[in-house]
Amino acid sequence: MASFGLVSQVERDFVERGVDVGIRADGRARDDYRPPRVELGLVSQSDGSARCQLGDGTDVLVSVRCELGQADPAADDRGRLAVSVECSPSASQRFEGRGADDLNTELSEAVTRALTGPQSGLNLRQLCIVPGMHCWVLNIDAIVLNYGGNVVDALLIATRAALADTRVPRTVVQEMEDGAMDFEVDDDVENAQPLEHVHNVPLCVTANKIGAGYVLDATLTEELCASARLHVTVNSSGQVCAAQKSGDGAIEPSLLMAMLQAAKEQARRLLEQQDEQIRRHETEIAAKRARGEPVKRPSIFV
Amino acid sequence: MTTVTTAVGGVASFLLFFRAVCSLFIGATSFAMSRVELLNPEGLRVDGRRANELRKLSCKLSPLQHADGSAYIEQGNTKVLAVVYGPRETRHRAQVMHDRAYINVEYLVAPFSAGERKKRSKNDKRLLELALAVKQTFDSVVMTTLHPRSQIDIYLQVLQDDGGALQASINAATLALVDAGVPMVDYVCACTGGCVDSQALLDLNHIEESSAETPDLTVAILPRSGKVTLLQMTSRVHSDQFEQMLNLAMEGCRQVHAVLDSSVRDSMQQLADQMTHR
Amino acid sequence: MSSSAIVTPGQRLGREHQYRTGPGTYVRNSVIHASIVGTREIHSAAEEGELPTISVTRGREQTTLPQVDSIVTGKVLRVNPRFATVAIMAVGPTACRDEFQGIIRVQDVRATEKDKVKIYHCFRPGDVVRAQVISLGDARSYYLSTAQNELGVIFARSVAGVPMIPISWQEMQCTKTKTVELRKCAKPM
Amino acid sequence: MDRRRVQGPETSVVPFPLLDDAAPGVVAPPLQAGKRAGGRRPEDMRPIFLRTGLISQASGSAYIEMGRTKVACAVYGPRQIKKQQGFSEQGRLYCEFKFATFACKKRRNHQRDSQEKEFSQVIVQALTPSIRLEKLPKSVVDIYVTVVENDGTASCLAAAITAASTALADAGVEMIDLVAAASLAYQQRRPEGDAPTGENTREAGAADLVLAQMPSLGDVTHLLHRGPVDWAQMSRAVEQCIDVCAKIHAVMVHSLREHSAAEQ
Repeated sequence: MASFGLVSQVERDFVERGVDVGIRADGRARDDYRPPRVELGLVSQSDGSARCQLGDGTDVLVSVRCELGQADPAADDRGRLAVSVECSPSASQRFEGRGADDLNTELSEAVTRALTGPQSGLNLRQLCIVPGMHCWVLNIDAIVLNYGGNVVDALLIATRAALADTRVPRTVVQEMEDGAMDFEVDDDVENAQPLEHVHNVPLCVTANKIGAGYVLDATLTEELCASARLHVTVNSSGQVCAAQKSGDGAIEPSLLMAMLQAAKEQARRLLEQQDEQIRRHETEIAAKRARGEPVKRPSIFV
Repeated sequence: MTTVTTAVGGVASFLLFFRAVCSLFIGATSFAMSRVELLNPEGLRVDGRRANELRKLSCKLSPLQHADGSAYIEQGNTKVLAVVYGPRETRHRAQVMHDRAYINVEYLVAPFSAGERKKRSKNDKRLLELALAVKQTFDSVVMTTLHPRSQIDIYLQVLQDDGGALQASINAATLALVDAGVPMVDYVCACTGGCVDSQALLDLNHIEESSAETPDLTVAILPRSGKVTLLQMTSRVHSDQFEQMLNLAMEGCRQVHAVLDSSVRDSMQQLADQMTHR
Repeated sequence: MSSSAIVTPGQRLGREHQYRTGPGTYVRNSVIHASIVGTREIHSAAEEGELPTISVTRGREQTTLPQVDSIVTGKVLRVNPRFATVAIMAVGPTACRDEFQGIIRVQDVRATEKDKVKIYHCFRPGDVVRAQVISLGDARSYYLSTAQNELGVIFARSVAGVPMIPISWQEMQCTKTKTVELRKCAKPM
Repeated sequence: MDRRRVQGPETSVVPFPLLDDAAPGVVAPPLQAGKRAGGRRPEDMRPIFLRTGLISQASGSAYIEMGRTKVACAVYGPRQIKKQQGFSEQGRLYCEFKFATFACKKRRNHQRDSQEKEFSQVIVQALTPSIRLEKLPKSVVDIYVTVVENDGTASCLAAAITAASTALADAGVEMIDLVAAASLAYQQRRPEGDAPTGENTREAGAADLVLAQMPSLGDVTHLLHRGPVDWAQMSRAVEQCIDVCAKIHAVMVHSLREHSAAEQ
């Protein structure tokens, strides 16, 4: 990310030689991923939310809100998703004012790419209320509170968790005498429905080419040293949903395949971990509900 | 046909608004649609507080490690993160002041922070005004003359707004400045006050704040000297009640000060413990 | 010329121990490749025991950029007490497609008595100068120097709008009005 | 009524029904077993027409046609970086990718939309590794790509990268290798080379891949893949694209040689 300024040649050499022999500054191996810390349901006024932290660096907060919208004439029996990512200046002074605009667009595009089209895995028909007229629009708003490298991965981890946490309000559709459709939104949160097929939503793993090798889950310094980057989006059935190179370098075909393979394997592990965490979270809440205890939302920082 | 469609649209958007308002205080079950009763005959408010009661206030110092100073405040459902960088070199040459530091405040509101989702541009005039209010508050409190030709950045991120985002921002900024080790003459503690049926209320929530007939007062004081550094009020109120409101709000500021001060002391104690144990 | 002698970028030309690399080529993993489309040329070594030089030359004129040490020709756009701004229009013998901006700073005008130089007594807007690139300069301009006998103003018009002829290394005379104007003149070659 | 614009008639008919496969009255020829529309086998690509130097004002230019995909590209520069972008030891590429307003089924706007901006960035990323930027300090090379006819977005992007690299070579920009790009659509669990529109939108679960490579050196300079596919399918598709890149490279070399020989 050029917006983070420069890295000295000495530092670059240090990182490159480290990668050559399989050592990284924070003691990880090349394929090691910082275990993501994910918390669900932090923002009370959202329909779903999650926060993901990678190591001490990257920290993103994602909220999902359902909003009524006009159906898209091209796909009138489906709802849609709208993604916006904002880098807070709390992460870096460079994000002040309009400084983050380019990066915001780039990150929003990256998340949108994974979540729109058939690869998102979501059942968008569930979001349709009156075909051709009204549908739910899932507004996915992300804030990058701290930028410590590998933000695209963190954004997708948090987004997937937030989607799992999302409850779509129930609607009751009635037909009026003149054939027009009317509907009411059920205000009871207890009746809201979870999204279908959230486990099909893919995750992204980014491999950074540094020197002649690659690393997964790069830190900020490593990202600055990377000549090329490969974002690989994989879903839980092991299918590659999207892949894109970015950065100004070239990748040898053998290394490309190795990077794809490593990213795919890592994505599988991340997906398993996250599915397990979501399941635990849900059973916990269900158990509390069954006992009649209040379900308290965790606080964001305190 | 067209008229029907628009009617449906109107109903839908109204319902959405209603849903949004509802979701703000899920705890409050009895909620009259027609007119909100801000103070019931027993003297309790919509969220069950008494007139002179603050919402639960909790705070945390340095939640973000990388910044020079940061603080997070939760006041009821209002949540604000403040981050301070500096004193550091000024970004733009025009901002250099040869005898003191320049305080730069950026006030950001998360699109999901309020009841209705709204994406605000960074140049939104209302946000700029709030940022200016915070800047002017701290201009007189931070000892800027100690750091000439430099800049202190205060970034405020409102994550959730259930009334009183400005007071929470000022309180969070105070903590973040303390955390960053920026010299100040005193804490700045802010609190809101209002007035319903000639009864002064402390610390307004979103429903009370947005109600048309409640005056809405934000006051920030230096608790030791009792000096007022910020005073903002909208709507109208009789001068007798104004004094009552102001006194209540200033009393609230002192309560806020106690919470902020104890959290600073706790966090410094923790830091000291860590250093001695090492 | 047969088209087989025309090479394209990336094409292997030989190994490093066979040739010395000339313009239009580069070495990667000790293999010489072509870097532009053009004709392959091999020049035999000038001295015994040296490798022949391999280069690729373009049929059409090569696009050129000013480089350090290259001699450029340009027109003075404006002057101020610290430097003269020059629009570089040709690098060596080749004309540039787009103009590049360069400056001749007051300390780079001549080699001696640098402290006595007054820009306005050396260059005026509209003069054509020959100069050498001494540095890539800053984001805006290349830094040029005229601190050699062969460098300096090569064409100038007098106040009357008539071409002038150099009469000394720092004076030029108008052919019509015979007035003498000050310039840092280039030595005729 | 808006008097500033010429109003078209309210209804219209296709002028040449035979040009449009989907027009009523035209029956698409039945597909032979294992063949695609146009009688191609899955791995076959469409014939390529590539010519350089068609835009005389530009430093270099190229025009490419692959079936109905038609892309023109012009390169200007290197010129000095004008804006206050700071000093840079290395040169930069700047690209503007634009669909002509009439290139697609739906009319495009004159302003570049987000897809066109993204493709511009992709082209820069795909070509940057091939350029010897250290030879172009403080300079920028401008690449303008116009899609005259769009017959599959993925194949347009691939054609644009190929054309842009040819145009850069034509402009005499020093580069370490040409860049050839191939596109491919996955269909019925089998990758098919060089996909036009009809083929990659037929299925809802359609997926496509664009791969750019420096064929002489072997390095991959860009990879853009969308849509869910299995790992085995994807790795086979990558290999197939690399094969196709070698074929496209031969065409690029041929056209550059011919143009260069004609000049001498």
